[in-house]
Amino acid sequence: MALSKEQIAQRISREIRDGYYVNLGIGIPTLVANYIPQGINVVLQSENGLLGMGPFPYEGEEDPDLINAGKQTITTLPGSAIFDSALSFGMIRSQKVNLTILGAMEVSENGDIANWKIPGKMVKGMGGAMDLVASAKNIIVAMQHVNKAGESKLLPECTLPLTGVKCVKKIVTELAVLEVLPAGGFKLLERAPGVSVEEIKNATAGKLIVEGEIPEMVITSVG
Amino acid sequence: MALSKEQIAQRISREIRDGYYVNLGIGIPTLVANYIPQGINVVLQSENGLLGMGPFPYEGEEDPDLINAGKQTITTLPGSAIFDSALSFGMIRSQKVNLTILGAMEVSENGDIANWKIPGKMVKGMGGAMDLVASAKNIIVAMQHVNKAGESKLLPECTLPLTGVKCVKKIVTELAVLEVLPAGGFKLLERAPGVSVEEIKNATAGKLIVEGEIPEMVITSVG
Amino acid sequence: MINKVVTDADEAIRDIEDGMTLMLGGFGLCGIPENCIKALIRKGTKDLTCISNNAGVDDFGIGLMLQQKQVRKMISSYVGENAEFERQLLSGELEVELIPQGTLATRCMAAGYGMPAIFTPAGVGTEVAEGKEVRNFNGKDYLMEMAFDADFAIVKAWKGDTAGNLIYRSTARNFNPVMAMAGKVTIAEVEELVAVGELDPDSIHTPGIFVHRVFQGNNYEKRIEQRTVTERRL
Amino acid sequence: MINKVVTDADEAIRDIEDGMTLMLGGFGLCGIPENCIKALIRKGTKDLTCISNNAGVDDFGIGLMLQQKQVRKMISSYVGENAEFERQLLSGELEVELIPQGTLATRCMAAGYGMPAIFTPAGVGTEVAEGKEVRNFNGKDYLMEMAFDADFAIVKAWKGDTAGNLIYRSTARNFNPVMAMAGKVTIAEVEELVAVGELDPDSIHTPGIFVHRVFQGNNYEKRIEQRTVTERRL
Repeated sequence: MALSKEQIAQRISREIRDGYYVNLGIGIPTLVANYIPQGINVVLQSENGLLGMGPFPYEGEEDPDLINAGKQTITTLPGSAIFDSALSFGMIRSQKVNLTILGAMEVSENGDIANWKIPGKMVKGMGGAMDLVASAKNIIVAMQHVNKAGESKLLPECTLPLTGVKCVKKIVTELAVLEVLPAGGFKLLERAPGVSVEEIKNATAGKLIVEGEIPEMVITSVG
Repeated sequence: MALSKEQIAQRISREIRDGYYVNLGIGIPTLVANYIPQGINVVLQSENGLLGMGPFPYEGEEDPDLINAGKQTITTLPGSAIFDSALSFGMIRSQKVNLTILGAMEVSENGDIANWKIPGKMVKGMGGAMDLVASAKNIIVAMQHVNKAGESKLLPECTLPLTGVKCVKKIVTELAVLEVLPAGGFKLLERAPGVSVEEIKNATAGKLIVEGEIPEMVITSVG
Repeated sequence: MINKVVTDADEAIRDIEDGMTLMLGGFGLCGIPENCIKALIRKGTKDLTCISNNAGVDDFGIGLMLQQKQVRKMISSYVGENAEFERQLLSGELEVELIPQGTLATRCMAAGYGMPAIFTPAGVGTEVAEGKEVRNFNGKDYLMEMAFDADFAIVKAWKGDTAGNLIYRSTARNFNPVMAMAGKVTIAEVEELVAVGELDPDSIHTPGIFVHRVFQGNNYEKRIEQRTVTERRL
Repeated sequence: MINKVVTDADEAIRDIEDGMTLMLGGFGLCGIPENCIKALIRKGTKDLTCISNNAGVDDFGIGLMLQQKQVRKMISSYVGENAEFERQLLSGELEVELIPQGTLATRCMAAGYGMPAIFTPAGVGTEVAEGKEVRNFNGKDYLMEMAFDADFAIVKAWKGDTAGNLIYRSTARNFNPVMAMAGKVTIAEVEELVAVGELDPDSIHTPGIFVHRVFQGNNYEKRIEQRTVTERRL
C-alpha cells in the first residue's frame, strides 16, 4: 500500500531529533509538524522571520501581522523570536537550522533537486528554496515517487531547471525511504508496508541500490 | 594669536549644518559638541552603538552600560537609538553619517591622513578611524599645524603609516582653516585672528594655495 | 533630534519619478506600505522597477499598481497568484527577475551596510548563477551578488517617532528593516507616530538615521492571504 | 522550546581547550562577559586566540587573562592602556593583530550570516591592506576581508530566557549580538535568566538558535573606564 501524504509526513517526523531547529516547506512538509513525537523538543523556523512557530490560531484570533512563509495565519509559542528576512537567511546560511524538509518535482541520484520551475508553464518563483537547499546540512525531500503519468521522479539526472545541486540527503515517498549516497545512487532503506522492492525498482529511473533485506516502514497513523 | 583647542572646536562647529548626523573623534573633536549653534539640530553618532549622544551624566547617575566610543560615561536623549557594532559601521559605510570630525598626526596635500601609529612606539590601534575615513563623505580634521619640535604636520606626503587615503576635505588648526583640493594642495580659507599668511606658509610643508585676500576667522569664545 | 515627519503618503512620495527603482517592504500582503502604494496609484508614476519579495494579489498590494500598468519590472522571489501579473508577463508588458529570497534580503542588507557585493551559495549550479562570478571558499562555491541600488525604499512599521526611529510588529517586520537601510531615500509609513522619547532606545529596530520621511498612515486593511485556523474543541 | 541552560560559568566553558579561538563581547569594559573570563582564569586554559575589540585593563576584563599568560594572540581594534599587555607584546610573548573596528564587527557578522568574505573600504591604501585582495566596485576600492572562524563566542546580555533568546541593555550591546551569531558554540551569560514567554518576541536581539548555552551570572562589577560627569548647577 502506497503511503498517504499524512503517512509520508509521519515517517519523516521520525527523522527529527530532540533539540532540532527545523524548516518545513509548503505541502507535505507542513504536515510533519502534526506528527512530532512527544518528548522531542523541536523549534520550527519560518523563513519570513520567526523561530518557534505555533499552531494555526483559533477562529477570530487570526493576526494579519503573524504569518508563516506559506502566508498562513499562525501563532507564536513561549520563547518565540521574531527577526528580519536578512537575519533569517543568515541563520539558514550559517547552518544553524538543523534540518530542512521540502517537496520536489525531481531528484537526481547525485542529490540534485528541481522544485521551482517547469519550462512553458507560468513560473511563480523559487522563494526561499534555493537558499535552503544551498545551505542546509541535512535535507529531507518529501515527494511522490512517480508523476501522474506514472513516470519516475527519481532520475539519473534532473530534466527540469535545478533548485540546487548535490544537496538532498534523504527522500521519503509514498513507496520508500531512500538515502542519496555521497558517491551517487539512491540507497533503499525502507519499503512502504506491502510494497515490494520490485515495485520500487520499477518506479525508480535513477540508480537504485538494494543491499540485503529491506525492512518495511513502521507507520502507525491510518492516513 | 594661535587658537586654543576650544577655539578650534568652536570654528569647526560652524561647519555643521541643520539635520546632520555627526561622528566626533576623541580629543578636540569631542569638544565640538559644546559649540553647536542654537537652532541647529544635530545627532551625534558614537560608533560603539548609539545615535543621539547626550551630555555627560550628573554625578551619581553614571551608567556603566552607557558609554561613548571614548569609553566615557554619557547619556541618551529623547529619540536616541541603540544598535550593535556591525550596524553602527554599516551606517558609517553606507554614508548615512554626514560629517566625521577627527584628529590627525599628519595630513598630506592630497588628503591622506595618518593618525594611528608611530613606528617604534607602542601602538594602541586604529579603533574605528580607518572605517570612518574610508567611508565618510565629509571629513574635517582638527589638528595642530606643527608638532612640538615646530615641524609642519601638513605635508607633501605623510611620513607615518596611513589611516586612509585621499579622504580629508577640510582642516582646522590653531593657525588656519584649509581645504584639501581634489587635485591636491592645501587651499588657505581663513587665518586665525592675528596670524599672518606668512606664518601659515612657514608652518605648512605641503603645497599651500593662497588666492586673494584671506579673511580672519570669526571666533567668539575666549578659549 | 532631526524631524522627519511629512503630512501624508502623497507628500512622502511626491518626488518619485517615472522610471525609478523602488524597494517595497512586506512578505505577501503582510507588512506592506498600503498608504504609499495607494498614493503611487493616485500619482500615476510609470515604468517603475519594484524590488519586493512578492507582487501582491490582483486587487491588493503591488497588484493594484500592476492593474494600472505602472510597473515595468518586478524583482521578486515569488510572484504567486495574480492573473493580471501573469497576463502582462506573457504579453511581454512586464519584465520579471526571480531571485532567491535570501539573496533578495542580503542584497538589500549589502546596500544598507555599504558593502558593494556579497557571497551566497544560493543558486550555485542553477540558472540563477548564469553570468555571475562563482568563487570557491573553503571548498564550497558561492555566487557574488551585487548590492541593490534603489532610488527609494518604502517601508511599513508599527510605531515610529518623529526622528524616524521605527519598531515593527511580529512577522510584519520581514523585509522592512533591511530595505529601510538600503534606500537612497527611505519613506516609512507607521500605524502610530509618537514623539521622540516614547520608544525604548533598546527596542528600536530601524534607527532614524536611515529614515528620511515618516508619516502616520490610515485605514490599514491588513488583508490576510491564507486564513488558516485551528478548530476549537469543546 | 529547547533548553539551553547550564549551571554556571565553569560548566559553560568546560570544553574550551588550549589553543582555541574565542570571541569575547564588549567594548572597553562595557558589556564584557565577566563571569566567563573569571572561569577561564580558574580553568587556566592557555594559548588562546582572543577576538575582542579591546584587551581590558591591567586588573579587569581580558587584562586578567593576560596577567595569567593565557592569551597567545589578540585580534582587536584598540588595545588601550594596559602595562602588562605592552610588556608581553614588546617581549614577543603576545601576538597582536590590529584591525579596523568596523572590519572586526563585519567579519563577525559575515560568519554569523554564513558569508565567507565581505568587502570593506576600511584600510585601503594602508598597511592593513597588505596581502589582501583589493577590488574595485563602481570606482571605489574595497578590501576583501574573511569571515572569522571562532570555536567559541562568549557574550554578555542583560536578560536571557531558557531557550537562549537574548536582550542587551544600552551600549553594552556593542559587539555581543554579532559575536553571538558567529561562534561555532555560543555561550551567553546574562544578568537575569527568565522563563520562556517572558521576553517580548519583537524585542529579542539575539534569537535563541544562535545560543548554545546560557546561564545567569553573578557579582557583576561593571567597572567604569572613564567616569565623566556634568557639574550640577544649583
